[in-house]
Amino acid sequence: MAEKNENEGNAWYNVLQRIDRRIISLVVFLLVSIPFFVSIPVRMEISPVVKSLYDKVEMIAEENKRSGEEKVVLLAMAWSPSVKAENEPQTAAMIEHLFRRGVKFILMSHVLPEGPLMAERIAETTAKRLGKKYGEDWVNFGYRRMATADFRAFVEDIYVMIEKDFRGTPIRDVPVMKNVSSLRDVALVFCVTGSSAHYWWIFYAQPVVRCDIGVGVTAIIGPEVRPLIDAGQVVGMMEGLSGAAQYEQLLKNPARGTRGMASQNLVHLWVIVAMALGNIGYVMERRRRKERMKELE
Amino acid sequence: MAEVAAEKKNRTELIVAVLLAAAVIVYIALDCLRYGVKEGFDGFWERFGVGIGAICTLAVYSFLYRENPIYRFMEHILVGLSVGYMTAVVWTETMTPNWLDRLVGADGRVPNLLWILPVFPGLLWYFQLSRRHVWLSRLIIMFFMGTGSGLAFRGQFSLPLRRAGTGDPEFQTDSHHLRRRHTFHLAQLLRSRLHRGGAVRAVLLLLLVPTRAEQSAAAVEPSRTLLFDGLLRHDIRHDRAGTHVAVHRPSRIPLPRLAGPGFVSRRSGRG
Amino acid sequence: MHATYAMMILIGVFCGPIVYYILVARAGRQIYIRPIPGLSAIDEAVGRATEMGRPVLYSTGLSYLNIIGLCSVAILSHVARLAARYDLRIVVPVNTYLLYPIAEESVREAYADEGKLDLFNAEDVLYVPGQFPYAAAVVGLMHREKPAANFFFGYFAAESLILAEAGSQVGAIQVAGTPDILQLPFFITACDYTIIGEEYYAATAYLTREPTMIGSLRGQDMGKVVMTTFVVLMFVFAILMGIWPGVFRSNWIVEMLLR
Amino acid sequence: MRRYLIMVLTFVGGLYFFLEFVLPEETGISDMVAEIGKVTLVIGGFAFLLGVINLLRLHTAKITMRRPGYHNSIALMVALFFMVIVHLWKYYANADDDDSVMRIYNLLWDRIRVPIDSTIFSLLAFYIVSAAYRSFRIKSAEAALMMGTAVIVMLGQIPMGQKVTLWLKGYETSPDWWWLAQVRVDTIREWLMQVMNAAAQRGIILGAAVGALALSMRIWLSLERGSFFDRQ
Repeated sequence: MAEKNENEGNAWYNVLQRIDRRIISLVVFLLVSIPFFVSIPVRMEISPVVKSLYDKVEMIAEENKRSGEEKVVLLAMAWSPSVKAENEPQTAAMIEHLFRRGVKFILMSHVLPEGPLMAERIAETTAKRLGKKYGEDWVNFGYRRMATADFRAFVEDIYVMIEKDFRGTPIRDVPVMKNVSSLRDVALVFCVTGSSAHYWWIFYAQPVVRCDIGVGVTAIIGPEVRPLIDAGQVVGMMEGLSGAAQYEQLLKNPARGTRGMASQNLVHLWVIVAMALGNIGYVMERRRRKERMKELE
Repeated sequence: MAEVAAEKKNRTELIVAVLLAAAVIVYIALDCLRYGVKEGFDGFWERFGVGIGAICTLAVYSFLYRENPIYRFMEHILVGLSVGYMTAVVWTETMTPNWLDRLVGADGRVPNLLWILPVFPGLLWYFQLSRRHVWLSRLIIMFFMGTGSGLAFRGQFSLPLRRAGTGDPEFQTDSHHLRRRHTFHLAQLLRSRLHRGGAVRAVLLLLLVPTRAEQSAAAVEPSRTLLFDGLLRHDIRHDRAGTHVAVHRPSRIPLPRLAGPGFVSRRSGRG
Repeated sequence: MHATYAMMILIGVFCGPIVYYILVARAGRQIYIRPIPGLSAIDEAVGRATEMGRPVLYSTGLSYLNIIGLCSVAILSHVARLAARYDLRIVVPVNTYLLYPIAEESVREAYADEGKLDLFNAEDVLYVPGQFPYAAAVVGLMHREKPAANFFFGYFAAESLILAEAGSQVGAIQVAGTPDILQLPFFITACDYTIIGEEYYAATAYLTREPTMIGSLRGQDMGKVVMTTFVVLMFVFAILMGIWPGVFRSNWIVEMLLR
Repeated sequence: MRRYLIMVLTFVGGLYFFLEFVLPEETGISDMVAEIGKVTLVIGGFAFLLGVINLLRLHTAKITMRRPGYHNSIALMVALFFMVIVHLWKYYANADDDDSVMRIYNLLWDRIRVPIDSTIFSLLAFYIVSAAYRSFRIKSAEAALMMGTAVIVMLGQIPMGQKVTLWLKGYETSPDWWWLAQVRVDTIREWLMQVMNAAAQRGIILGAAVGALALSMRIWLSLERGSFFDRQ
């Protein structure tokens, strides 16, 4: 339209506004790949929502130690391979924290089949490093499809819906499930999702069993969870890759999240620089046009 | 002159593309052979899979340069796989368990021939393909629009406006810094329950200048400054003597405080 | 899930004004609607497509048979009617198997209404399941067909920016509309016009200017006015509770409301 | 007459679900909700071949008439039938992991479909940068406000951005400049997201919910006008 033919000229401010999108994409490609070769240190400010999630898990560990009873955490893995980039570091950070503090946890999903399998791989690698055993420190229910009615039954009593864990051993004699029968015995439900699977837990589980809900979401869902944090339904949140990196920083264990943050760091800066270039060209051109207008009068 | 330049440009692009493709294929072939020799067929199949994945990824990234035949070919394969997958999944996940298994009585159930009835309205869909009897397909289409809108009508009350429906006055989350007993009063009805996050916040914010004021938690003073932190944090609690005790607590998430000199220094305990 | 008393009241609060204003509008009272630039841009976009003689692309996104999909089909029938009037081809990629027959029926009726049923080509309404295969197919379509006007109405997820950006690279006028909040920033950045929140549901009323539908718009707004005054009341009440906590002896109103 | 029949059908379609929602539990209307839900699902499920038939018609026409690019259509048809056959074979033979059919299925799914899906998802990163560059121009006050907020939110999210205002943290204890410590890029971002953004969203959610309510009522009661709805 009108804009297009105006910046046809070859003055520097016109060129600034017409950088070819392929060059922009090439720069993005380079900036994302640099951190794979050069490790860039990442120090982040911890956002309050991540801190309150961290404090919640610390508090569960303290209470377990003090009262001796083994409160369990339930990790709802409602994420698929396409959102692995953001949700996998979040799951890894939470599993690392739970293993370190000796809090037992349950992996499961009623929305996506891939979630528990991928989480199982993370749990096994971390368990090998920290000397934890399947069955004693964590159990994996695998994927169990549940409609609304089934999910409500599951909230009331786990054994109604799930008899065997993903390896086929009946879950009654798994040590983790010693004194866990329903969601009332779960201290925290940590739902990792790329869509809005956390609403299952907030609409159907929380009003019934009053469990605390932590959320690990992709950055795009973050703003939608904030009103829930404000209303007290969600205890804390890891928002996208930066949430995972901040959590890793709290754990002092830089892993996938921190490495990803380095690339995100550079690309964000490049977006700001690109926008600045475009606007410098635009403002200069408008000023030049005004000057030319004045000369004509 | 322009055509010649364009012609030359296309030729160079073609050469570069062919060279790149050849390099990728040669590398993958060698990789497969190496693993094939080392670990037999399994190793070969594994690397072959990885190679195919790499080719698909590069084909899609080639679209960033420009729309080209390789991308078009890969796009058609992707659409074919996706349509095939969805058709098979609808048959195995929706139709077989809900209809066919009940009709033929799979795994021990008694065959229930009543389930043949849904077939007739189901076949109405396919009149859409015929020229003359198209109006028959309109019947089933309008029935489903009625179902869709009926469900949507009640859906608006369950999803966005659900909270008022639960009407659970005594909701207490025992998280460590959220000791909040919601003894019920009108402001709370709307604060976090009316719909996701509470309509009152939207309006309160529109009406109020969103300045923030933070009062110390310990002091229980009947008179309170009226600046709100974008929403009301009142929590009326009936204590045993039946008198109302107004406690204005700070929000449990230490958001930035833009006012209240006294508060900043006393951030005890909460990170 | 059953309605409690509070919900029944909410049904009354919202549906009462809608029905009342539909009757008032039918009785002939003129009701004013503020201009929505995005929706009036639809005519301009289809007009531009006629000048350039290029087809029009209407994407319903990942909408299923919920209210978002139904509204998208309602708007599609208007856009298809415009396209039929100017003898244009309209390409409609649909993502779900239940919305596909409804979309095809809607386009067929639009062409039949304009008396151009022979122009209607059933193969222009495509069925492409899967989120990203849908994005890849529509982007490939844009580069091959080079549509002059793109319309994105319905439920979109992560692929909204891929579609909108590919459309702007092809140089088409783009009008997008979705009630969902998450994809609004992408559409606002990449498209020329964007329809937000309730404007999406008011589109059919705005385009047809039918009295009953405009009446329902006024009814909606009355529902919101009632809600807002109710909330302002709460706000004043809360201030009173703040200053003088004992101002209300008990909460019998509320206990009754939420039993 | 047909028009009246269609109106009744539309109304009946949604009636059961509305009554089940409004009438209290005691009336026992909701015992059948699961059953009726399944029947509706099945009747709807029958429509799953419509789209496929149209796609097959389109591509067979392209192949038979040798239109340019018909080799792509062949590839599409082969992929489609191959995937259907492998999936049904896997389902009916309920193959376990080391079967040959699972090997092919994993190749089609894990090696072709999933990589392409995540690659297309990653195209977003390139498109976001080029869209931001192309469209963020300070043409008006709102555009400037939007860009300013975008820059603050982005800076507040990344470590390098936070460093820009981290030096302000030192002022926290100074008596008269205490507020300066709060005005940092990440705290403003946090406040923008937690208070402003969340409230704006609720305004839209409420509006959209009421709008959806009105439209669903219009469609359900067949009050909707427009070519598609008031056909004979």
